[in-house]
Amino acid sequence: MWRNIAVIGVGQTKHGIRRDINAAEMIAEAAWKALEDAELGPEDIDAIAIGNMQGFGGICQAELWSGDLFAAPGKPVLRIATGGTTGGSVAQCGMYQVASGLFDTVLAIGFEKHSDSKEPGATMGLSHVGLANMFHLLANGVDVRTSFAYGGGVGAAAGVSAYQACEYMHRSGCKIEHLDMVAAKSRRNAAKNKYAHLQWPNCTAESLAKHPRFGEIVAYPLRLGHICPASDGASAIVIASEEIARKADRPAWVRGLAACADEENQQAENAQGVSILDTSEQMQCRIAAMKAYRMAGIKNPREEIDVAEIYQPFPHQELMYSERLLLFDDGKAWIPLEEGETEIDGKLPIDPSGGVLSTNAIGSSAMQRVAECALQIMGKAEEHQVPKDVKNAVAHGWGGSTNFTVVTVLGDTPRLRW
Amino acid sequence: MKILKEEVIPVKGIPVVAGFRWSVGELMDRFIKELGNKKILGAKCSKCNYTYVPPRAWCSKCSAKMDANNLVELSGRGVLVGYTTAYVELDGNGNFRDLEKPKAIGAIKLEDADSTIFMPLIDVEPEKLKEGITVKVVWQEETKGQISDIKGFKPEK
Amino acid sequence: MSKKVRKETIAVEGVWPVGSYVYKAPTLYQELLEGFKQKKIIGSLCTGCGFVYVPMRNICGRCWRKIDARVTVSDKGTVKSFTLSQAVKKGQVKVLGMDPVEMGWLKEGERLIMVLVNFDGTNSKYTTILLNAKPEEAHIGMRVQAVWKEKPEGKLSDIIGVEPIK
Amino acid sequence: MMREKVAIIGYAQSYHQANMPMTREDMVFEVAKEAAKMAGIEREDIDTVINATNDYYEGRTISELFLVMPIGAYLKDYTKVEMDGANAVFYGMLKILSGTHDIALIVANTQGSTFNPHQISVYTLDPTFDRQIGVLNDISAAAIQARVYMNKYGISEEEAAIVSVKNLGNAAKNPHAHRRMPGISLEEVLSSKLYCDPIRELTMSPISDGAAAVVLASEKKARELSDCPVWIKGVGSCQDSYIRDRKLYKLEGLEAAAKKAYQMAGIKNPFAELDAAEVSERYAHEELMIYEALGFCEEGRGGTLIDSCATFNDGQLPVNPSGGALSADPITATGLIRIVEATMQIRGEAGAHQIPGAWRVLAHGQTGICAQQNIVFILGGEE
Repeated sequence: MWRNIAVIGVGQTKHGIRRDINAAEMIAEAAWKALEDAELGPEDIDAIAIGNMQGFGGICQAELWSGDLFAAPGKPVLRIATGGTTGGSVAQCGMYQVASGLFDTVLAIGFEKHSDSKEPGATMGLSHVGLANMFHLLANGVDVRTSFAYGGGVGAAAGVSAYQACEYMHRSGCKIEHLDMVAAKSRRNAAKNKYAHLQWPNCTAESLAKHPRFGEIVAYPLRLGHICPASDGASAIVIASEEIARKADRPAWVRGLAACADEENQQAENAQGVSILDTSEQMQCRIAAMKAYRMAGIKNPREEIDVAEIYQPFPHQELMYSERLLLFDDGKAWIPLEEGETEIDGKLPIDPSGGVLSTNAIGSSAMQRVAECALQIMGKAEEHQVPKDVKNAVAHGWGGSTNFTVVTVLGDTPRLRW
Repeated sequence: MKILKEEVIPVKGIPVVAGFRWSVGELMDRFIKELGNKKILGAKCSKCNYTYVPPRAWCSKCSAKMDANNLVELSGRGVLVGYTTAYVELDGNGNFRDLEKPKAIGAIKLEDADSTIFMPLIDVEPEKLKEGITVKVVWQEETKGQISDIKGFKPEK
Repeated sequence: MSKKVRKETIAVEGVWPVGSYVYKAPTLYQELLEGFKQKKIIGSLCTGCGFVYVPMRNICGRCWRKIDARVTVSDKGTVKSFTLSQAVKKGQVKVLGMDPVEMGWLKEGERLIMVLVNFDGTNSKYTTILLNAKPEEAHIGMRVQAVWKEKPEGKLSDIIGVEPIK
Repeated sequence: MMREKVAIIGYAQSYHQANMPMTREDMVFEVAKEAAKMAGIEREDIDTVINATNDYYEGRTISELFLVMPIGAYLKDYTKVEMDGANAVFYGMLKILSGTHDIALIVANTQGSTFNPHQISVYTLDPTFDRQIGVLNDISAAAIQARVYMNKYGISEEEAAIVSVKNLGNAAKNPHAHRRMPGISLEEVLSSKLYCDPIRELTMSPISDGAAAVVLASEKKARELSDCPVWIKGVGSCQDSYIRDRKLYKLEGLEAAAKKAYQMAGIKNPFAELDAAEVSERYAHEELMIYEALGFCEEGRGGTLIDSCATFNDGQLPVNPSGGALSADPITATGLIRIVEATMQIRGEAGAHQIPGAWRVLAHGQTGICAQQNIVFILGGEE
């Protein structure tokens, strides 16, 4: 990357069930908050990157309708969508827009409004990922009972994740109790984040496991309390070139960014076979992490990364991805978890915002990871600000059937060019 | 082994639909409810005076925020700025359906408003449509505070 | 977690007819099901990397080439991953608007063991259910073999599931 | 200004047709592979892969999920642009200009046979109002736009129909086109089935299956790999207001996009300086509006320009020698096909529809009802 860029403004709406505003107003709310945070007006924005998963909200290319509410007319707009990674991909699109030199200030927005869907918990949007495959299987005489197995009992990404949790536990030797600990930590942290959806102050692993409803195992080894909610919300960041960012108080500099895709994790188009036998391997995440760290000049991520925001709609993924992001040894992330190292005040805080486990507005989720990292660096995370000087933060996102990864490294100083 | 090639099998779905219920937001909420009182509301930007129908929360021309204070009542009369006659319509499942009786659609600028709305034109002969004629709203016999309260627009005699 | 009273505005409705789409599928499953008639599992072999896919795949992205060779593989394999379905009561959950208990797909309180099986001689995984085993017996690495319907008729349901090799 | 130059070094497009006997996977595999082969690269050389599809057209949420392998994106930097394919080229260009990537593979695909794209156009409307009213879709909106435009400037239905005659006639020479009609007459166009007055079957684009791919490269790589790189001289993109709040008789968004592209490419008089143009006209009258917005003629003179035959293949500025979107419209691929066609013209590889000496060609892509989002590329050969 030939020029330095930085995140200079962050905006988020309150995430949760938002039946009080429409999708366009929700997007605009985040966009204007980000602009206000960056102390810029709409005329200062050169381009816009936006994205969501349109099947969930029932609006195709929502920026065509909603763009008018956040000053999109007259500006180049790029719509990016890559599944769960959408927010991260949109953020990276904004970063490339500035890095290219064609634009100096870019607004990047991710959003999702799940409650606009009639079916509860985004089930239709999720099952729609594999609906064509399911039709194909039905046409070829699949037994209905067997067909449940394709969705892992819960469907699509959640189904893949149930199998993945099982594989990860086998690989690492971690137990359901560790998943409880991750989920409880996330709910606890979320209680300190005013934008988060599921907040449960002082939640403990025991109280979650023994809860009559949340403690129930819905798809082994996942409990109901281990599964992310379907939230409504939008988040936005403003990215600017070095000259503009220098004027900001404490911008979050983009030091490294990478994306990577692997083979589909459970089945291919029309239910063809795939050869990823261990979905907890996550080769694409290792590659993306290595690329991003190399770009950021980070040689020893364990020492140099101060805080990580990991996309973890299911608790094993926080452990698994923290390993794949080279923050812990393969299969050993549950040890620092037990020791409390990943708490807000720990040695390496992971998801101090509560993460995706507590708030999942799909198009916004991976964007929030970047936004939260920026807030930690800017020192504006308020109640969930980690109590140390944050020099480098890593934001992660996964999408597809856990086969897309985006990794963004932000820092308190610009990237050194060589 | 015999290899079958370059043949595809069409896979038809089972009849499922994804349903949606979009929350409309505060201003549209007011707009839709007022339709029950046979009133059409617009939102007038206090900075640039552009008036939106239906109302919206931010002005696209000058980016000013708008709220309930910006709502203005419009007369229900307007000028036809464009029109077409549809001979074919979509049935909602992606099929074209020939219309027995063609439908007229108008692009209408309401009095004191700047937005153009696209509405069915009723009680008109397509040949007699002309730009610039005055049209006025036709309400359903019973208005319930929903979008379908507006039956359409017809030319003012 | 406490329930808060939420501000709500009215909602307007609409649908997306996802069932009205017509997709295109390759003829690969026809070949697989031809084999099923003889209780044989046929996979596709990429001659570039030697990977065998079951169900067949027509493009190998690793080598970025079409796959056209076919091999017959064993119907014995290893469980690579598993999960258990929720024990449901009548009226508790809906799948595409239908109640699985009411439709007779699941017995009340039953927990299906859903497995990903790597058949010997393949590099891919086959999604199916584990029969003749208790949920607590399921584990990764378990040796299993396919349970065939007595008279296969060239349908995916010819493999009812897999069962542990005793 | 651009810090570096970006070139197109390979391209491919499918044989667009109404119902392609090929799965989506095979279709993208073939175009991606062919484009890479033409560029003389292997999968290992590709740095980033960008796909342009739309979940609604494909009928799959995360429509690119299953395309990772066929498209050659295995363990590559990968993303999807959910707009017209020309925007994916724009994104690929941004990545190369950033200095982080050298070679980008762009693939766009849509199979219109999966589901009627006109039905999907309804889903882009304001769900709280226009979608509830139920009269608007892309055809009726275009019909209203056509009426407004034609009445304002006194343009006749015949003048708009000449666009169809020109483009469908041109398509007869293009083996990749879907709707090829040699010797088509004005009467044939004007007597085709009426959808929404004045939009007829032959004055609107067909529903096609199709895909296209291009390989982009940085200047250094392009010179290394290609004898005849086609350079991106200028690009401009712009989103217009929602249909309720914009002028219907003129494409202001396209005008703004074109202005940026011309400025970047140093073009002052597009009509004189361009050798050909490939535009995405979903409706015949739209091409006339595009002429005006691109500055080929003055506002309101689109009809006069087509009457003068200046945009026919033997005219001063041939527009859509390939037949344009009226001849094949696989939605998200359409803009990318325009870029592919422009590249073919510059490289002199367009065969029967080659414009002799085409050295500077414009390509245009659009997204949304009544061309709400527009992107303009100026491509050129070595100066």
